[in-house]
Amino acid sequence: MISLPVGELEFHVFVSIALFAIGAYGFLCKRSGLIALMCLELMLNGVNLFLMTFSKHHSSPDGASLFLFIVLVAAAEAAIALSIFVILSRRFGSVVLDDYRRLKG
Amino acid sequence: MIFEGLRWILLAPLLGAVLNGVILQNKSAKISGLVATLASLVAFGFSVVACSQLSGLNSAPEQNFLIDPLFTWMSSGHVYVPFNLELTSITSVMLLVITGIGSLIHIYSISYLSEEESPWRFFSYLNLFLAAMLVLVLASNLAVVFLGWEGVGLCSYLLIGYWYKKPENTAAGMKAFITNRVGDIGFLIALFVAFSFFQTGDISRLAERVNDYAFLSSGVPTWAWYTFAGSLLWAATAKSAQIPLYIWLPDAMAGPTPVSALIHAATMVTSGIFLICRVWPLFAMSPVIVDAAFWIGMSTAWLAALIAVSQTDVKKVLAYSTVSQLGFMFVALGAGSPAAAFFHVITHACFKALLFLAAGSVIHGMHHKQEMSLMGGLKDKMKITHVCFLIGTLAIIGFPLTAGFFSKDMILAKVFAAQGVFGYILLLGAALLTAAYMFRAYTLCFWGGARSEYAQKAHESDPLMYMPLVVLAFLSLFIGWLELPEVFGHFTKITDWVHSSWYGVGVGEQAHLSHLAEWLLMLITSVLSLTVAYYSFKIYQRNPEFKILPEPLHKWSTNKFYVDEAFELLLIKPSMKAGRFINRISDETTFNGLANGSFRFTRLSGRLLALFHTGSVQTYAWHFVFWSSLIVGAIFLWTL
Amino acid sequence: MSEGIVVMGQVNLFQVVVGILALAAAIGVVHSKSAVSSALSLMATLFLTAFLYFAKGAYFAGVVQVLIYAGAIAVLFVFIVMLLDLKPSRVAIPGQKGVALLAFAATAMFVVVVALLAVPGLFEPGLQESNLTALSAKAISYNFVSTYMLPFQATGFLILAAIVGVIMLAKSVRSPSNESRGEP
Amino acid sequence: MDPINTAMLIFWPAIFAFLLFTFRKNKKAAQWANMVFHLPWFWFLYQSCLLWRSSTADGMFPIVFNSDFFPLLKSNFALGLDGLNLPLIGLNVFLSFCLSLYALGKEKLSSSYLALFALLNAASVGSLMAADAFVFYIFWEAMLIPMFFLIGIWGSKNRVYAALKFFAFTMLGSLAMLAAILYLWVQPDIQSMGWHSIAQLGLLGDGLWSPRFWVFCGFLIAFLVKIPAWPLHVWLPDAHTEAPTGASVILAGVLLKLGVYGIARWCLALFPSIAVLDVVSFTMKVLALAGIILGSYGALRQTDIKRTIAYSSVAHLGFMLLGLFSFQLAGFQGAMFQNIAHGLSTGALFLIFGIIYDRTHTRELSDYGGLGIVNPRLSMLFVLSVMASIGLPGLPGFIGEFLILNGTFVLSPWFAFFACFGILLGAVYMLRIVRGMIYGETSSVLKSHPIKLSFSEWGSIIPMIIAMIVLGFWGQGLIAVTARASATIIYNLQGEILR
Amino acid sequence: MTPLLWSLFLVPLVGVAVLTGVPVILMVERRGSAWLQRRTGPNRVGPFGLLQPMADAIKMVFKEENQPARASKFLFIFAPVLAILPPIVGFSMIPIAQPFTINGESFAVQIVKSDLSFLFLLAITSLHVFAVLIAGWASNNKFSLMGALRAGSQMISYEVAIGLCLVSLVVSYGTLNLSEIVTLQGAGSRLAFWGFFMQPLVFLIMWVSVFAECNRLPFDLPEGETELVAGYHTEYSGLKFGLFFLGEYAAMYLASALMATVFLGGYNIPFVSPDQLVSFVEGLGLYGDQATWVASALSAVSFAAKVFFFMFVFVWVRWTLPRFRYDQLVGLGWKVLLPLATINLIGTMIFSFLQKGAY
Repeated sequence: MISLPVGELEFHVFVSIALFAIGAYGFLCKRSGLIALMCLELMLNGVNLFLMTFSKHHSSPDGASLFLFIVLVAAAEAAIALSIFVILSRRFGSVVLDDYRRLKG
Repeated sequence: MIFEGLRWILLAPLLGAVLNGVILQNKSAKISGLVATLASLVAFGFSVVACSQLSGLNSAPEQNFLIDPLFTWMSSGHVYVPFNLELTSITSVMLLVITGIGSLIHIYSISYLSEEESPWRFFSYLNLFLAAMLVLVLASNLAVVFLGWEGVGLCSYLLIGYWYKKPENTAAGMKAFITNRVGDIGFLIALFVAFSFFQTGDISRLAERVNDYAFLSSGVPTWAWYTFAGSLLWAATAKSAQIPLYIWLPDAMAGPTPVSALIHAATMVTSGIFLICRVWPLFAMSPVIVDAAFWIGMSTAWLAALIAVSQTDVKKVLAYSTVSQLGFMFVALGAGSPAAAFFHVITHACFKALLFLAAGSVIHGMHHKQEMSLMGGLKDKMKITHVCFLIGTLAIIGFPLTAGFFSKDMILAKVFAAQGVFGYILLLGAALLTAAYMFRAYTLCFWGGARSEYAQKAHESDPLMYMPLVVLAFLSLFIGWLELPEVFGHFTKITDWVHSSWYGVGVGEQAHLSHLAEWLLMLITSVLSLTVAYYSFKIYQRNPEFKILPEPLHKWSTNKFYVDEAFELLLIKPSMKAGRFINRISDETTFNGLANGSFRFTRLSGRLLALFHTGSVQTYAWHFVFWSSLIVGAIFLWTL
Repeated sequence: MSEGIVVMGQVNLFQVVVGILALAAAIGVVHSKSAVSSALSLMATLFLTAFLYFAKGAYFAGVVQVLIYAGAIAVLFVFIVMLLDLKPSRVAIPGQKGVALLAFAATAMFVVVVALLAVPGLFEPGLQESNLTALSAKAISYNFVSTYMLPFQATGFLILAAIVGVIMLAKSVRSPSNESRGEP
Repeated sequence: MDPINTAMLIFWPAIFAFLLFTFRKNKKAAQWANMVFHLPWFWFLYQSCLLWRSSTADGMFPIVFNSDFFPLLKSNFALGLDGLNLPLIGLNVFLSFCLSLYALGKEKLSSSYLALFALLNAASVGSLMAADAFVFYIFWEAMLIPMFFLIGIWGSKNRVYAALKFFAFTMLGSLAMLAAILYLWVQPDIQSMGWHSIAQLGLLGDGLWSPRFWVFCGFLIAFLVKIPAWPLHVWLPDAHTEAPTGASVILAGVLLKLGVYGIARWCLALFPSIAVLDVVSFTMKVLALAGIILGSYGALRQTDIKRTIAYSSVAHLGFMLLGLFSFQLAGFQGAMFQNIAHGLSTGALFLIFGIIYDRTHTRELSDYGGLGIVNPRLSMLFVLSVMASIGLPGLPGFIGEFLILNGTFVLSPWFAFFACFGILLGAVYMLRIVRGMIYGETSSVLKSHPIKLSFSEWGSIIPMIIAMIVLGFWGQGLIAVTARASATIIYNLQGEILR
Repeated sequence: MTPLLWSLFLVPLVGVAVLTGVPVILMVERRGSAWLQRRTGPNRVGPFGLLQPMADAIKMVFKEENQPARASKFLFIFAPVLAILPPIVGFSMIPIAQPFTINGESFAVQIVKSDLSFLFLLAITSLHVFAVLIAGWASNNKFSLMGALRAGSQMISYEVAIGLCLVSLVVSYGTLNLSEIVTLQGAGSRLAFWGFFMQPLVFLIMWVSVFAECNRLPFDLPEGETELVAGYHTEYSGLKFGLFFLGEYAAMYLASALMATVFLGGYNIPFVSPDQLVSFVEGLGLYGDQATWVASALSAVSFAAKVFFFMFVFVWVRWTLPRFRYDQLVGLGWKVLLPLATINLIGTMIFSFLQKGAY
């Protein structure tokens, strides 16, 4: 395949950082809760990519197993979060996080 | 020599006080008065027995006193205070005076208080006072003396404030108690010095300290001696109403007259001087303090005399005359002769009690009116009181051969011997002033026309009141014979008694005067005082409002030289205000504020922190990211 | 870990293209106007990252990524977005532009620093023998059973709890409808 | 005479506290039961006295009862009995008995009040006898809780504030003590947290700012808050004014004394080398003097009678602090004697005023006047207890103060001199109260509320007054009791001074 | 002929095979359903109506397509593409025939020879849900959205069942590689190793859930003509509808291919192991590479027969069973199949542990 001067490792690290950054940015700035959750998934993916890159770099299965753990946890978390959002949106009529201020208690 | 009888002298009045105060409490003056008088008579009986026992005992000087050990009051570390009673020659005389005059006054007050609604209270306090005075006199340890000392203060407080319905009586009582307390601080300091430096509170052992050279050279700091003597003098000035702390005595007249007679003339006020006489060997160790006593005495005598001259209330006049006479006694002490002072104590007790009781019966007759301006022309309505009052006045101004003459001349002689002519002239002036105001009071009361309807309706008091007057009149005439000056032959009972009570610790007396000097002194004093007396008698018969003192002095003296107001202004008000201010600052604002402040602060900080909980998830996330990156950055920079 | 030469060679075109596409899709998630389009772009990002894994030779990871992430989670998102039938989500909180950039920079710095710090010997050479086997399913599963046994069991329980949680939440969702019919 | 009696001294009140809970319903029975329960308590006290007299152990703090309590904390449930804590325990039992008499027939005092009271007694006796650091701390804290509720529930108007303040202050103080205890517990070579092993603990280092100094300060702060020494006394006036009569009598009679006892036992005896440092002793004397002078000025300022009495106890406790730090046997024994004397006199004052307060429900001095006319006997007792509290000779107050001042005079004459002004000021503010209450015309309040004492109320005051008069003259008996214990403490202290 | 080149050549071959298979099965379905209902199907076009599917295809292509208003244009077009993609890509994993050798070098008749092929297959099928959801959403009408959501939830729940079946199969076979599974099944001449006999319960669960995956009749609620007109692809017409239709049948093919490879021993002719087949062909006179070629061809034919058998079952079931109600459908998925699959999984695990001993 045609290869570019940039080392594979640096590129992948860059991609994962960018992914994470975009996720974080979205999570921090997006008003809608669902989008925030999606950005959360993005952040997790960034981390996964990061892990896989170094797992390959150090060729040790740890990175990959961690990757798997993250995926599992992300799945569980997404399920719960989304059902919560369903209830919240039913209760507050909207998915915008700011409307949930009254949950402050 | 052990003698068990002493304790009964003390227990009798105590029992009387308890009987009257707690158990009987019945309303009639007769019964409670009887119980009280009985108690004081029993005490008098026992003291006579004790004195005879003592005089019979003529062993070596160190042993010639009776001891009655009761129990150890407290003993811890260097403080050992056995509560035992002791009778030396000086105390025996004092004992007789107290119990004797005390019983007379009890009899007198039975009738004086006949129409009171709770006489039992008065009689129980009177008995309590007697007991306290006896403790003061009979105690062998200075701490026990202090017990009597404060006890007497308490009783005077209770008795002055007897008619507690009127607020000024209780105020006077409080004033008396507090001024006494100021003096007590001095006494306490003396006690501490005694216990920590002289290792004992026992008067006899203290006296021995003076001449056991081992102790003297063992490095007791000189300031110890001075503080001991100084604080004792301070205590005496408070109790015997000398210059700085005499203000309570005139106000003490708010109490019933028998009280003034017993306490503020005969017994309590003289206890200061009595105490100094008992510890004279130690006192004499610091000559500066002796001189101080002299000058305090002199200035008090003059000041009191000046005020007495312009007083209109008969009891106030007598009160100031007491202060002035006490000044005389201090002068005698200052001149270095406790014997003279003690002799004047004895004689003064008699004629001042007589004068007070006479004034009391006058007031009783005049339905409790004390203003001399209302009196006048009582000599034919109250014959016996008039005669007794006259004898008292003669005695106090030193009419030849009366008790006052002998004691006052002895003092004048001692002063002349010690301080020379200048001191003698000063004292003579005070004596003349005494003569002036006494005769002024006498003539205003008994001579001239009756100036008010009370004076017209005045009647002689019943026998129970004038009988003690007669006895006292007799005493004030002949008590003087106890101590004759050299000139009339060698009959010096008082000086022997005083010296022998120092457990054999002899202290040199002043040089003796030649016969001629003594005659001269006697002549001058009696002639001058008689002329002054005659002139004032004449003037006041014609013109009751005559002012002896020139105008500015007169106004000052009627207002008692504004001493009370000065005290109030300079001492009491600022210290109270400063105290309240300090307390408000230190307690309310700082510490209380601090405590409450800390409570409020926690609530405030709680509310402040709550602001961070905006409830928006994203702000939390944002904070999380920001701070964690900051920290990680910091760590990173740190590890570089 | 024995010393060895750097195995990871140059990055090939395929990886670059897919990487860039993934990033573009990620930006699509954030900046799309309607929720559905952002959900779909999320699906796209996940799918593309799976390709990245394939390119790296981590097939098992790629398959898992596709199966779980793209296949299940993205579907869930799309499903929920559609279910809730949301109005187009408004633009990011106005006035937060500057803060957003700052946040972006902060997160980037955070991640770089963590990478530099947390992974000592980042650029050390990896193992000698072919690292394909390291990422294979067998290696991962061995690793799971041996060193990571505890987390493995814990994740098991976690997922069980998640299931129970979701059921409970879902039940409450349906409960309003029950009430409407009067059942408890 | 076996040691179980001494342990029963603590557990018996705890037991009858729970028994009292069973009398929930009927208040009368509870009050009578409370009174009756005191009799066995007296018997145990008697037994302990016999045990104490017979014990010839000349050691500092003879351990009387010892059982394995909590090996983990290296502490065992050791109780000691000697001259210092026996009189205080006696006072506690005596005051509590008088208060039980007072409580008969009172409508307000329910069975839970009496039970809490019994718990308070148990805790205070416990901390008096505790010979182990942890046991002492536990009882020390245990005292707070019932007191907090007593003030908090049965107090007068702003009782919650007062209770809270009391609790906060004492709690903060005892935290310092806890820190000290824990520091000791952590020490490597400490065998057990018993009082003796702490005394022998060597290596803590001497001199200023050494660990031993900090441990000493830890203990000292807790006791200073409790005494209360001058700067930390702010809680006392509120606690006293708001507390119900029984609580304020016990607070004045026993709880404050625990501070003094604590310093004697856990500060002076345990760390003599620190106490003797001139910095420490000077500051403590200054605090004591400040307490006396400013306490008296505080009392002068108050219009509320109970607050005046509270401030007066601040002044009296200032005296005791002075006595403790005089390092003289006279001063030390004077302080211990004043403990009992002050307990009796202030206890009597509070009790009498409490009785009057139960009827008139006002504490302002201006509302009162002419009590002498309304109830002469009560006013006589009131004057007597006032005189006792001023320190009139012939009453116990004087003996205590006299010995303290004598002791202080030896080493620091100037402090003794200024302390005497405390006596003077004491007379001033106390007589102001007497004049306001007893003398003068009968005030409207006293006219409208006749003060007729029930038999039980007389029964509660009379024993106290008798105790005061007897103690006034027979003081030597009590001094002899504290002689042996305080002699050893002073011997150590003076040993340290010489070094 | 390198293996890469061969797989490149194989890709269009498989694609064409699948796509031509669709009209055949279409014909079978129309004529079969007619035969089942004792009526004659379409027989006008071409001899015996054989060209009917061709006619449909042409119609599909030239029909006029319309675009619902305000639906997002890109998604509307993208959905059918996404529908056709996963089944075809899925076929790359399936071993179609016995490996044959060219001048000694053996070539496996399987496009992607990865040892995760079975899992990959599952992954790819899970993408099919997207197509349905996007279609439902893009057509911007309530009924299609409802249909899409129903289809989505149905496919997800049955995907879970398939996943668990996959796990138990993997546990019993020990590998995720489909070609290995087929060789395992064909090893002995006995049928004992066929998935059908090893895991009968899994076969049953798999069979039912595969129907649900492809939205075939008992489970074809989303397209339920009666309630939701045509479900998610009501708005589609013309070629896009055709693509959906094609995708659906391709998914059926993939499913039956999967069932064949895993349960009926893939390309193995029953009772004949691959070597026996090769030796049998050599017996016919062909030697060397040609023998393997003919053997693999024969195995491909057996594979096709099995696939065709399953396709027929699809059709057969469609015209016999009535449609499930929605909650019965989802309930069956979660309350029946899932527990059964789990129990089976646990059983297989215990059995394999006892048999093989710990790893």
